[in-house]
Amino acid sequence: MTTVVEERDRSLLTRVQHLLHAQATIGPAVVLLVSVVVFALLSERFLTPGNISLILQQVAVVGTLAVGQTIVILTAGIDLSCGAIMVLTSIVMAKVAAETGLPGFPALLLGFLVGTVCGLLNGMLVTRLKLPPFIVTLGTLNVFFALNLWYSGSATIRGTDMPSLLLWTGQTFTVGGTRITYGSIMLVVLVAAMAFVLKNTAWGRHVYSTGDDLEASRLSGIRTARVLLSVYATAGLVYALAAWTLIGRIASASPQAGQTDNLDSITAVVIGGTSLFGGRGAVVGSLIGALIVGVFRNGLALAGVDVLWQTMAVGVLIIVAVSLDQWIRKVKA
Amino acid sequence: MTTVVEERDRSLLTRVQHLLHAQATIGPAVVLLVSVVVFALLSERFLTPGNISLILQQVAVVGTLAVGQTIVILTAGIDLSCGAIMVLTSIVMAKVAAETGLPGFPALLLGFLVGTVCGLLNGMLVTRLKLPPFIVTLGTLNVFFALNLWYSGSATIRGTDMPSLLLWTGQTFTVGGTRITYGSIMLVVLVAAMAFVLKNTAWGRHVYSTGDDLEASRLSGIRTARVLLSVYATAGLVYALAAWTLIGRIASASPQAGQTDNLDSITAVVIGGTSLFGGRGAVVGSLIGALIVGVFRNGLALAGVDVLWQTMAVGVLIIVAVSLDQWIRKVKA
Amino acid sequence: MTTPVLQARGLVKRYGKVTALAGSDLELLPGEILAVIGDNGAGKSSLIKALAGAVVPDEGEIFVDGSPVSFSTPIDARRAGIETVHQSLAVSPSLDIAANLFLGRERRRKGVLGSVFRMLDRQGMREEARRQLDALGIMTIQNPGQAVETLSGGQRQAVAVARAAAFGSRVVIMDEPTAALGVRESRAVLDLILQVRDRGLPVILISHNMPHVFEVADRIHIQRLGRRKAVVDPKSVSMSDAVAIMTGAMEPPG
Amino acid sequence: MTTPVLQARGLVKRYGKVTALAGSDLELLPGEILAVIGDNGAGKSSLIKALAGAVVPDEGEIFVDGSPVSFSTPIDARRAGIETVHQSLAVSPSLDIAANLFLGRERRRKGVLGSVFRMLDRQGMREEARRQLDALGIMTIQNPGQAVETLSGGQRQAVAVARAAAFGSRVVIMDEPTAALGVRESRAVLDLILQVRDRGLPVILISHNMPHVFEVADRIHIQRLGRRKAVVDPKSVSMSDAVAIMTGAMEPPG
Amino acid sequence: GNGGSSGGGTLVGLVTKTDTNPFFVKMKEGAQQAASSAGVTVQSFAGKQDGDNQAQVDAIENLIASGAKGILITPSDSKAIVPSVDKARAAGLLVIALDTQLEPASAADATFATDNYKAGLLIGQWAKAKFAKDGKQAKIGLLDLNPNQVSVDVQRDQGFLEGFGVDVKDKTRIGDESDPRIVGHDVTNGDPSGGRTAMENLLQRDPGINLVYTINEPAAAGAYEALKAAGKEKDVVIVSVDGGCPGVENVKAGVIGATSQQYPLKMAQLGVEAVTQFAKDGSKPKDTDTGVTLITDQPAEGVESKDSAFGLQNCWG
Ligand SMILES: Nc1ncnc2c1ncn2[C@@H]1O[C@H](COP(=O)(O)OP(=O)(O)OP(=O)(O)O)[C@@H](O)[C@H]1O
Ligand SMILES: Nc1ncnc2c1ncn2[C@@H]1O[C@H](COP(=O)(O)OP(=O)(O)OP(=O)(O)O)[C@@H](O)[C@H]1O
Ligand SMILES: [Mg+2]
Ligand SMILES: [Mg+2]
Repeated sequence: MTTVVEERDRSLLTRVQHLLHAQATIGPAVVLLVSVVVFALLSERFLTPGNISLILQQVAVVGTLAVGQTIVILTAGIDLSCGAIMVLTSIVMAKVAAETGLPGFPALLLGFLVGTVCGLLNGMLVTRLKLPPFIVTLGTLNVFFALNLWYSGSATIRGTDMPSLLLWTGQTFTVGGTRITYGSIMLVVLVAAMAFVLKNTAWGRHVYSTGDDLEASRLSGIRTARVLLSVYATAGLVYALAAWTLIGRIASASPQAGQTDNLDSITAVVIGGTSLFGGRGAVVGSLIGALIVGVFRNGLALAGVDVLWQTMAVGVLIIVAVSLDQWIRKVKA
Repeated sequence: MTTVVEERDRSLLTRVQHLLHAQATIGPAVVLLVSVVVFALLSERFLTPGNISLILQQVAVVGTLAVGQTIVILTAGIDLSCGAIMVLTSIVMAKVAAETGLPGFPALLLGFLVGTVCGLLNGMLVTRLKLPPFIVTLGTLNVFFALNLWYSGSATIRGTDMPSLLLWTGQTFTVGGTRITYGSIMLVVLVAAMAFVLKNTAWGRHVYSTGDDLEASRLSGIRTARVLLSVYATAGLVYALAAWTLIGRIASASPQAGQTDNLDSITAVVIGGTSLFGGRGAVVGSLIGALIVGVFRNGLALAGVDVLWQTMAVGVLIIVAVSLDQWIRKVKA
Repeated sequence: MTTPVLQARGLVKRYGKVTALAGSDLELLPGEILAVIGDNGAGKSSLIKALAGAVVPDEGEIFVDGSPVSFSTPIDARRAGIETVHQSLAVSPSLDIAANLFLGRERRRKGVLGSVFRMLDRQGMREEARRQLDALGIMTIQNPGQAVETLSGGQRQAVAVARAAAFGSRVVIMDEPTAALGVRESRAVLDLILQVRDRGLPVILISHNMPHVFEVADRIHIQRLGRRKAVVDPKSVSMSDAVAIMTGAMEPPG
Repeated sequence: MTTPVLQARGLVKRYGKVTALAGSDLELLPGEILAVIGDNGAGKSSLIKALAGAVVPDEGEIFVDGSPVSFSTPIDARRAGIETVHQSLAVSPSLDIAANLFLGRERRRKGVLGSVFRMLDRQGMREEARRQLDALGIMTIQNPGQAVETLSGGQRQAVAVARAAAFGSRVVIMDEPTAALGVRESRAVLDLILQVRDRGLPVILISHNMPHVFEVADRIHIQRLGRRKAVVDPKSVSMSDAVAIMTGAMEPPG
Repeated sequence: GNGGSSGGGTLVGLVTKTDTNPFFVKMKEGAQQAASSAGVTVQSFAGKQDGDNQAQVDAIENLIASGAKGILITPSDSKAIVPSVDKARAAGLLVIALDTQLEPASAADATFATDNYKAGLLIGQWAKAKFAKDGKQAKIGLLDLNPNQVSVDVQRDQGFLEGFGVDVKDKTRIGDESDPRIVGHDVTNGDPSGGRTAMENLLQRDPGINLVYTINEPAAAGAYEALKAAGKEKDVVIVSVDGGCPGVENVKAGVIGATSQQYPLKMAQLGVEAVTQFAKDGSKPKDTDTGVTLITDQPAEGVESKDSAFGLQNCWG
């Protein structure tokens, strides 16, 4: 008798598995949903519009970094230098504007340029020297961080010394009584745009294909080196956007920021279901991944859980979320 | 005329390349040699027996971690949790001994057990859940770190409260006027033993073969899951040895230690010429890699270079050393 | 004499100490099927990789319709109308069949969606893929939107072959297209090769399968130790003689 | 009736929605060469993977010399004396030839070096490898200490075949051993198969090459849609009939 | 899993730089003790490492969302945190800076802190007097925190040099001095292992070092091990800042010559009490200097100090 019941259970489970498999980002989405429900039950403060907006603000920086990190990981790369690029960029934007009185728009553009150039440097090292991205970015992480400390003189630049455009991402507008920052909106728009590009343009296909099988892509007539270069450069540009969000969020530019953001952004990407082996994944998943971590940290905090156990919970979360995703993917179409 | 000269130059370079290729660890060894020569020219204090012994002491902890990291990377894995395992282990050894008066030897054994169990947990997650090692250890890194803070209560345990055996690795003996710590000797012995095992036992071959091609190894009749488990467990044990060395070095057990040691040990391994893709490399290279970083930090410090630029130098070093190694390997046998 | 569509002269390619090509020549005449045979390691794949722009030879020249060209990437060769099915297939497993067929030459939508937003014409490409697969009549893939990784080895091979046949405008090169295929699938590929030739496109076919080679080839190029050892006519040379030349057991006639 | 050396009954293997084996049987008689033919995706590799312990079938039974066995890992099958050359080769590129031959059954040195220090007998294994390669006479590998990654595809194939031939004590299974090989190399492998059979070991050979199959096989197992469709005698059935049965164009006789 | 002692409805947030440094861990304990006697709840947050400003920003926001009445914070980046503090105050929370001032200090409702500059100054003055008495020429090695020049690091370092009578030039920068008595700077990450390596390297640069400033006592303990290994522990004076129990033990044992003791428990207690009071009647506290005491068993003329017995009674963990 038991076997029969087990059999039926298994087939139900299998059916759920199949259902979830149909849509790639549904695994992370389920995890997000479940955690939201659980935390809403634990604390009545959790599911208020204000708190939701807060979580969006809190994940804005890591979420933006995760967008850049996602396209790098899609090409079977990894970017340990993303946090360092972001901080360097934020310092350059803010310091140049504060010291030379450069207006906001050119300062922003300068920052975008710096981010892109840093990314391009990573890309050049990956494509020209043919080094594994892990090693390249482990190296440039140190280089960019040192440049940041050197250029900033380790001094924080205050928001009050900057043109207001640099702080725009931290400004809020009110929707139905809830304040939302432009930085959060920028993240959502960025994710949508990147998802569109990845899905609907030739470049997007080439990114997936390059990550899937580099040599096959090259033989198929894709300029893989150019694709990789453009991916790292775009990622650098996205990190510069993250820098802008960061400045808005803390209303200043701090050379101390972002030191753990590389692992945090990778965490968001892998929880979001993108494969570290390249070629499989989606940028929407990474946003969801960042939200999951944000929901956990915020929800545990509201529930009064000590930060120690929050750390542990994030560790367990990574393993559980990725295992679940793996399990869902195991079904062949 | 110029072409002829260029031709000859190139063939000379090619011949050097071939020569270097003959022995795998010779690439890192050349980098080490060159940096030693350069720093010896920069400062006459550099090449004294005392300073050399010092560098050995300074790299003892990271070098020991790198031994464990090497075998993990040889199986195409990576271990981000090594530093966390080491610190947790050191705290357990020291705190149990200090609080319960457990003698040194059982305390040490307990530490070895804790390290091994942590490694085994990583191995189980990698083999049972079939998750990428990067993700597993990113998760357990947080878990072990939280356990460390919880168990230690973030309090440092002083060496004077510990049995002397735990501090033995920091003791010195004198050879020809130069003091050498037992910790340094332990590292050298450990590297020699691990090199022997990897080269001369069936287990060693299976480690390489598993990292080279997991499925092929399985089909060839290797119990790959068991090999992976044993590798992670052994790595955990090696991290416990690193914990012992750490306690000896700082004459205390500090829950703050080791937070950057995961990337530092990976740096040593990759500079030492082991491939992140698994199956290729040697533990001797990792020791040399750790020494290269140690020589750089020490040499730059002696030359009075600011820490900022030391950071940058290490970044550049990673890229240069690995490129050089790659270039040497390009020659087919 | 007719100008060869594709010609190689004195190609040399070294990998470290290994010399894969030691001054190899090749001539492909208009409208013919040229088979290339040779032992393992004779340099067949290296030769066609050079012709396909996948590797840059260390020495030697390549001519298309009599004019010298130099291919530094596969794209250059493709632009010259040369399509290749590589021994290692070169398909992208996670992409679907239509995406693979159009990989590197995606079509964009009409209007601003295409020109400004650079949107792909997915629907159009799927339909075109469907048409191509049907026209080639080699198999029954139900859905061009299926990911290549869900296909069997034989079906993947068919996708790669279909791509080359569909887009080749001057030459189609196939490196052991039937090696992993079953009897029926091999048959289909051979028919496809004949069909391509009948459309007027010359084909270079590398194969170890002598019956196949002797069935379809107009001329047989025998590669040995990185060089062209001989070119023989399958109608005047026996299979065993060709093999003997290939293995060095016999000197080529003339 | 003689007891089959190796027998499978009703093997079923599903991958998600795909059913690779739908109740397949197989019988291998002592001292015979049994060829297995079938379309791409007919389940040939899945069948022999089950026999080799590489996959665990969802249903069905396997018998060795008439007694039921259950293989959960390749090691179990190996212990039962079944050696397999897989389609994907299963060699470790960075290890040398001798190491690959002895992979998973390394020999240790004599004395304390072996028992306590667990040292490998490298020299002994190299010599033995040399002897095996020579005895099989399939090729001229100069140095068993050479890394497999430096070998050509044909040479790698030879290493895999040599390993199975050298260590198989009850059954040798080969999944498309000649697919990537040149004419001469294929010949050598076929000779090797005959030689193994002559030593009294039965062989299962999977191949798409009908001339090869008809040349060496004692019986031909025809696999179709995950099932054994028929077993035919190559001396009484023509090649084209076998192919017709394989593709479903004809019903098997009897 | 409640991070604080259970209590009444009043929630007090404590945001520290890290939760590994014993200094902050003790602060947390102090806050929780005070909370249980005052009948309020404390919830604590920390950054992942020194300088982790974002985690502190998140923490402040989460506390606002949790309905906390007040926040006690040791800022990781005393400038960059100010806008978030403004937000909290605008939401009606009382914000008290603990241990480290905000920049500007007026950004917080109050600051309960030790003057880190003074802490440095005291050990500098003590060292100066000691060297004058012994008639020795000082050769100074400085073991700082990290390359980032965070404010505590700068204040302690520059305070020490000022106290010792060195021209520090720019008071906000470590390492721009040109005094020949200074052998060099190196960084320790504030842990023993970094302290040891840094000390070793400085000793290699000049084995004649006889005065070592350390950013905190764990670094000092590491530095001592390096000196001991070089056989120089008797000839070198180590000074430090913190006043933790292991550090004061080290003063007693002669490992550390003098340390400036600070009082994290007191800061936290006062902070929790102030927020409790604020929650009751809305009264805001004033800035409080929780004091710094020079602990040494070798008192020097003209520099006020207490002995290690006093230090042990007042040490924090
Ligand atoms: N990328 C490479 N690196 C090093 N050696 C190579 C490379 N590609 C080919 N070779 C070597 O060049 C020689 C010729 O190889 P090639 O692949 O052209 O032979 P082939 O005739 O196609 O053989 P097969 O019939 O096995 O496909 C071989 O010895 C091979 O090992
Ligand atoms: N690991 C796997 N995961 C999913 N499907 C698989 C797997 N292995 C085999 N299959 C599927 O099972 C079916 C039978 O495959 P199998 O490899 O046994 O065929 P085959 O007869 O060996 O074909 P070929 O002649 O092409 O080697 C195919 O449809 C194949 O796609
Ligand atoms: Mg080839
Ligand atoms: Mg097969």
